[in-house]
Amino acid sequence: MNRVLRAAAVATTLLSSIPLAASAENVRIPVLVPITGILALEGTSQRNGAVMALDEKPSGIEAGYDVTDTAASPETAVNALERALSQPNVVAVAASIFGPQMLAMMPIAAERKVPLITISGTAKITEMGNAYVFRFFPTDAVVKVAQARYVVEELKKTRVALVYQTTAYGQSGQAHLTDNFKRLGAQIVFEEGLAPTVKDMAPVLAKLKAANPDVIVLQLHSGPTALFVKQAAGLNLPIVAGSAMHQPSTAALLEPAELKGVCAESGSSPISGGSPTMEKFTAAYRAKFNAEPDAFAVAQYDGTRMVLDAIGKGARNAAQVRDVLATGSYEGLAMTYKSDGTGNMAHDAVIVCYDGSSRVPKIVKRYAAR
Amino acid sequence: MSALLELRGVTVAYGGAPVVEDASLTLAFREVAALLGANGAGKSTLLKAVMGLVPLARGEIFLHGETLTGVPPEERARRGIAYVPEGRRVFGGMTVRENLEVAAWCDAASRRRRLDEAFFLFPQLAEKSSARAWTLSGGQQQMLAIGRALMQAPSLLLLDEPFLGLAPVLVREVVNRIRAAAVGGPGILIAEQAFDAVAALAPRGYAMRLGRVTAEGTLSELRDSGMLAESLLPR
Amino acid sequence: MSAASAPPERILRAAHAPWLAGAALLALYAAFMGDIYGLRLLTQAGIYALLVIGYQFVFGHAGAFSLAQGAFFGLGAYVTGILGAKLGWGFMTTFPLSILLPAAFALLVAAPVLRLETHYFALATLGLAQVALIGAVNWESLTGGANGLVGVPRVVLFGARIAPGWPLLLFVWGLVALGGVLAWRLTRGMKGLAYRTVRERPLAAASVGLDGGTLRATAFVLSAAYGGAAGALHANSLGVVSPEAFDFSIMVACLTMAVVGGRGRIAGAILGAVLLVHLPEWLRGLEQYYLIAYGAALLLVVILAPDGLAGLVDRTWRRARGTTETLPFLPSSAVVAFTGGAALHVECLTKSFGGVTALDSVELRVAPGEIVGLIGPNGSGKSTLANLITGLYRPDQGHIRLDNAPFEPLRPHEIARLGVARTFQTAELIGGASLIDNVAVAYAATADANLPHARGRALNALAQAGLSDRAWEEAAAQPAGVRRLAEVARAVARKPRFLVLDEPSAGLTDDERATLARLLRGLAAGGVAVLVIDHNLPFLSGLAGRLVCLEAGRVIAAGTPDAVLAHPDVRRAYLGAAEDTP
Amino acid sequence: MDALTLVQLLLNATALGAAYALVALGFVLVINATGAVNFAHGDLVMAGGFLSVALAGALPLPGIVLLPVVAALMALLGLALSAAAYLPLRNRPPVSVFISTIAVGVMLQNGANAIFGAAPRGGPPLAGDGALSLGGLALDRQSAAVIVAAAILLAATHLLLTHTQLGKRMRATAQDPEMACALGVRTGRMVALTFALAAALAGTAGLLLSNRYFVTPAEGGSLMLKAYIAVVIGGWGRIGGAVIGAFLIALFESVIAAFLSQPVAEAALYAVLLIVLFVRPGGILGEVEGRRA
Repeated sequence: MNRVLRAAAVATTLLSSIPLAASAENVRIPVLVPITGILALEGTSQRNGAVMALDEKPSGIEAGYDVTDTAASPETAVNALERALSQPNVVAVAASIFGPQMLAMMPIAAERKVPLITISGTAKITEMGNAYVFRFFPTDAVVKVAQARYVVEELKKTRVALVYQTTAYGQSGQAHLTDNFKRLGAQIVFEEGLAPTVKDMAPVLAKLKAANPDVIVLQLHSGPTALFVKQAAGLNLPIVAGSAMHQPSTAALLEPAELKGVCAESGSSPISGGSPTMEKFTAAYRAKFNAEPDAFAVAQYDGTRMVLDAIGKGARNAAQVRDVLATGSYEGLAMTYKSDGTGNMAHDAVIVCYDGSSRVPKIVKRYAAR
Repeated sequence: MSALLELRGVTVAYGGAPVVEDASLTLAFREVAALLGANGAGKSTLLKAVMGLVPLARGEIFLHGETLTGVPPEERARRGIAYVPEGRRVFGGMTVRENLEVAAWCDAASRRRRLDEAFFLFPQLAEKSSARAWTLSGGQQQMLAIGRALMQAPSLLLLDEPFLGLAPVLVREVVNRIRAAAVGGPGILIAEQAFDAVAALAPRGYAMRLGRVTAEGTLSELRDSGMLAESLLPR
Repeated sequence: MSAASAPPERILRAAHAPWLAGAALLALYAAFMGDIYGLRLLTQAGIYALLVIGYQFVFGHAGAFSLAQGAFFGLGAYVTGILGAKLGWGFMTTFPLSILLPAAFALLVAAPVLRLETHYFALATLGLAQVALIGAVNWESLTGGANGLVGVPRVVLFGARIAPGWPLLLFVWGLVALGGVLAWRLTRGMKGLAYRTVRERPLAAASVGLDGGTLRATAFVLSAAYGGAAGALHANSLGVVSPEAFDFSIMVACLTMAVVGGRGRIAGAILGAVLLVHLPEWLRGLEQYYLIAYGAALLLVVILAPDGLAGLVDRTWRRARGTTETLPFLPSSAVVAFTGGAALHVECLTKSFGGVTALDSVELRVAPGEIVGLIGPNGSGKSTLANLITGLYRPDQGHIRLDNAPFEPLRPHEIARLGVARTFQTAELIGGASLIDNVAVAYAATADANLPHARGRALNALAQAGLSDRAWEEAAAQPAGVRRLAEVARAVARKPRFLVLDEPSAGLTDDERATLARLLRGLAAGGVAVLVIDHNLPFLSGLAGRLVCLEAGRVIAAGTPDAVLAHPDVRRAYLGAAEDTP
Repeated sequence: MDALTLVQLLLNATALGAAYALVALGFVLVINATGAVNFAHGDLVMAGGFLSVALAGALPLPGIVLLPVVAALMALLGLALSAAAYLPLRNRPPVSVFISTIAVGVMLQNGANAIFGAAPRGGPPLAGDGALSLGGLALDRQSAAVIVAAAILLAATHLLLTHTQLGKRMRATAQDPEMACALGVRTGRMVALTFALAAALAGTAGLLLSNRYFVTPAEGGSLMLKAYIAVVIGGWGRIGGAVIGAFLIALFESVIAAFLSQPVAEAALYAVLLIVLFVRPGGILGEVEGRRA
């Protein structure tokens, strides 16, 4: 029996590892992102960013792709990855923003030697020694430093109330924020995790107020961030939120006046403009998707562009693409991307703030990882 | 005199076995007739068949000379058949008043009038008009079931063992008042297993045994013929 | 034996042909069409099949609408995840523990949860599942929180790594086969019949001595064990554990697979799992619309396949073959012989319902070998007495005992085990089962319960009731009289020491009534004490040595049939006073 | 915590509870009429929310004007739901309807996701924005409007069910369909109307929730769960009980959560639920008695 098993395993391995010579014309870059379920909002931005890059065919390279929903569970993501990898000539995969899905997909990517291009913020994914994961959005270890430093160094606040989501995004951010505030000498006077289904923020606001903080730091998803900002208006405390607040769809839920004094960390803020290329991207994105781009879309766009750029420069298979990603650098819309050796490509974070007159935030501070 | 209700060769079967077999009977306008027989003789099934709650295997039922074949129960109710089932089956979660009102198919004014009549007939129900039906005693529930049927202003009233939980005297009085109060009041078919309960109010009746109608006649004829005794008691 | 014809193996083969063909098809698909992705999906389907096979115990067999199966899955996954990823324990240790811990948890909560009915049970199990989910998300130090745990070891058996792809597929499906066979052994034949009776006719189950509570608890614990195994494999195959393993969507998927595949069927569990894992994957091409199509497909399947896909396959197969099933061979067995009975004593029995006294200080004694008839108008308390004797109601006052064994602390199935058998006012038969199986369940509570053997004995009981010709026919299709006699046969088959029959003659033809009388006289001759409640006075007076007449919960007359029927109170109760006639 | 804050929290709980009560009411009406759980009920609330968003986008009218339109359109959806997922299965065990409504829920959720996208959306305010100040209490107008609107709808539903012939016939059908039929009630129609009413209530709840709490395609499941819990706490099949259960859930979310942490408050709700079930297996109020099985 054992021999049969082993024979079968050998046969399978042989079948799957027949080297397929790829030409630039028939490479594939599948897009595996959550477009339904709890992370559908972020996942849709991710898809749009990747699709935009792939459709633009920079330097005439046509990369085949299809979009597969990874929904909300690691299992579905693994299925999607196996399905994508069953096609020939996959040189890279645009992979989910959802941390647990990444963690489940990574061993397979490593085994099949295909790089994953992601924007998941979960710090852990680049801490596991996996050489096939490349993250084009600043990790929590970067953006949470920026968020904490902005609070302490720019706003000069030291009594922090921290409200986070009891999700992968929220808990990962909470861990880094706690460390950073401690390092910066600020005190977390109030802390609470909220399920993403919470509707009424009044109870947490009541407790928060009683702790007498001088700043509120959020690590919530889009809808809850808007809910919180709306209901916290009466407290007159500055709010420095997580990246969800920079998303135009979050700001759309609030009146400009309600946004006054609210800041957020992010990798970039495409709708804030700043450079002609970014403005061109934003216009093209609006035209193509009838939606406002956010930093997730930009980051996935940049990451996908870097892969296409590598192919344009002669990379012909997954291994070559991986090598370029691991060693090269790329001038993207948001920043210059270069691996730190663990797959983190993005090292800059921005803080954006709303001035109360519009839903378009201004970039008030840039932080580069030291 | 043309009949109010006529059953011709009615057969009802559950899972292949006939429960009522080849039953025929007629009921004239405003007539009160008894359907006598022991438990399990098929009386309840026969009444359900008239109401349309069980399908006929064979035979035909006519109301006012018109066939009821293919007419669903709700339509039969609207054509004037009212049914007081065994076990009363009042709507327990609804009040007494609501139980009564739900059965009235008429404008609001007539509904109020019929409600007054029902409360006049059953003063106990008037006292408890806002109580949930399940809180009533068995006898009161029986009154409610009868009152509910009367709210339909039926031309044919089917009563299945109405004496359970009610003193026979009270039922007799109720039936007599139903007949006296309503001009052009309903014909009534009463299924019963105790002879004396119906003896005073149904001049005529049918005896049923093992699913068949075995005898027909005035109640004294039925009793004297021995057919009834066979249905209910030995020797 | 007359009904005997084909040997059982042939029937087995014929009925299972489509399933063997299906399994072969699946294997062929895996062998020739399956790339790594295909193998992965089939592996996943296997894991869900294991989950659903387990769910069939509690949902299909015990008939309890549990919403905790997803939680057992999650529990299994987290046991493997925590022990494997945090402590580095291997599969050989974590797998058994992942089965044991959910099972132990199920055992712990079984007692309070299982006494709840239908939706309350469903919500209680759902509540437990939700608490588990909240725990998995928020107990970060143990569970890794919403990010979960990474680095769950792969399956390693005796030092050999079971790699994803073919090896894992074969391993998982090997476990499915093992789990399927075990489930089949635990629910086939007599045990399946026992579950079916508990599920569909709980009163009848208790009356033949089946302990529904214990059966349900066993099913619940078994479900948990299978759920834990599936969860463990899920964790091992993914390498990560996250709170999604506890998500309600797993429970919904499991339930859907069970219903779409076929409730209570092992083949259904496998079919449902394979279909529902693959269906969304087949529809992937529709991008964001694929789940809409999935919902529509699911709706169609539910509407078009009332008994699930397994039922559909069976029906189609049967129609294609154009024949009804051949009757199985039955070993012959001795005629049911009675070896004596016991005396029933009812003393000062009183029972009221919400202020209405149903029974008032009733005294009754039935001696071994005696047939006592209990008569009285409707509502006089006859059935209440039967229900008190068999433990369905608790008396307010008074005592019941069989010889010297008191009934008071006993539950219905325990009273039945003392040697009390009964029939019900409306026959409590499983409509969809054959008469012979309805009778065979009489032996379900005996230690050496075995269906072929029990059927052989059941056939004898049916023969005594004159029903051997109809033994294999469906109970629901029988006339009322046949159903009643079949129920009497079931009671008789139990070789009771005391038998109570509630209106056994209603709906019987004259011939059937004669058969019934002969049967009961035979029992009495064998020493059984018999109490017959009936409305048919000629029948009863010919049968019973003594009559007891109840009216409004009180004994108004007792003695020989002649004396009782001539008693003025009895005549008044039935015919009314003569002077009342017009 | 000072008294003023507590009153404020109770006020919030009332607004949230009022909306949940509408959700639970529709849920229990269908349970009574069919004996089956409508698993898509939460998704109907979500659909009502998105419908409000869409209508408000097309017609710049206040929510109070859109509310009857949403209710009417949702009633049509309810009729469609009963035709697709209930009527073909009405002679099957209730679990079949459970599954068929799961299927419909999946379609609704992903339909909304495909049409409106995954972003949370804010529905129209009922009547203007801003806050009313009552002696230090900030009662925003939206909350006040939600409470008033929900109270009117609850009262209207109550009146419909208790003071109109139609409502009485719907209740009679729910309690004993065969007997109702024998009294002349067209029971099939009553069941379809019950689905319509339930969907209309769900839709209006969706509108009421969508402004203050936004609406997302994936939120149906958690709303269904709340309705389910409310109905079990209140006693299976009890309309008043479901409303009380809904307010109890809101109390946990809006008040108890201010004393415990939010996850602990959520777990406490389930703990209370389990305790209620173990102590009183028939719900807080017990089941409707006198109902025939």
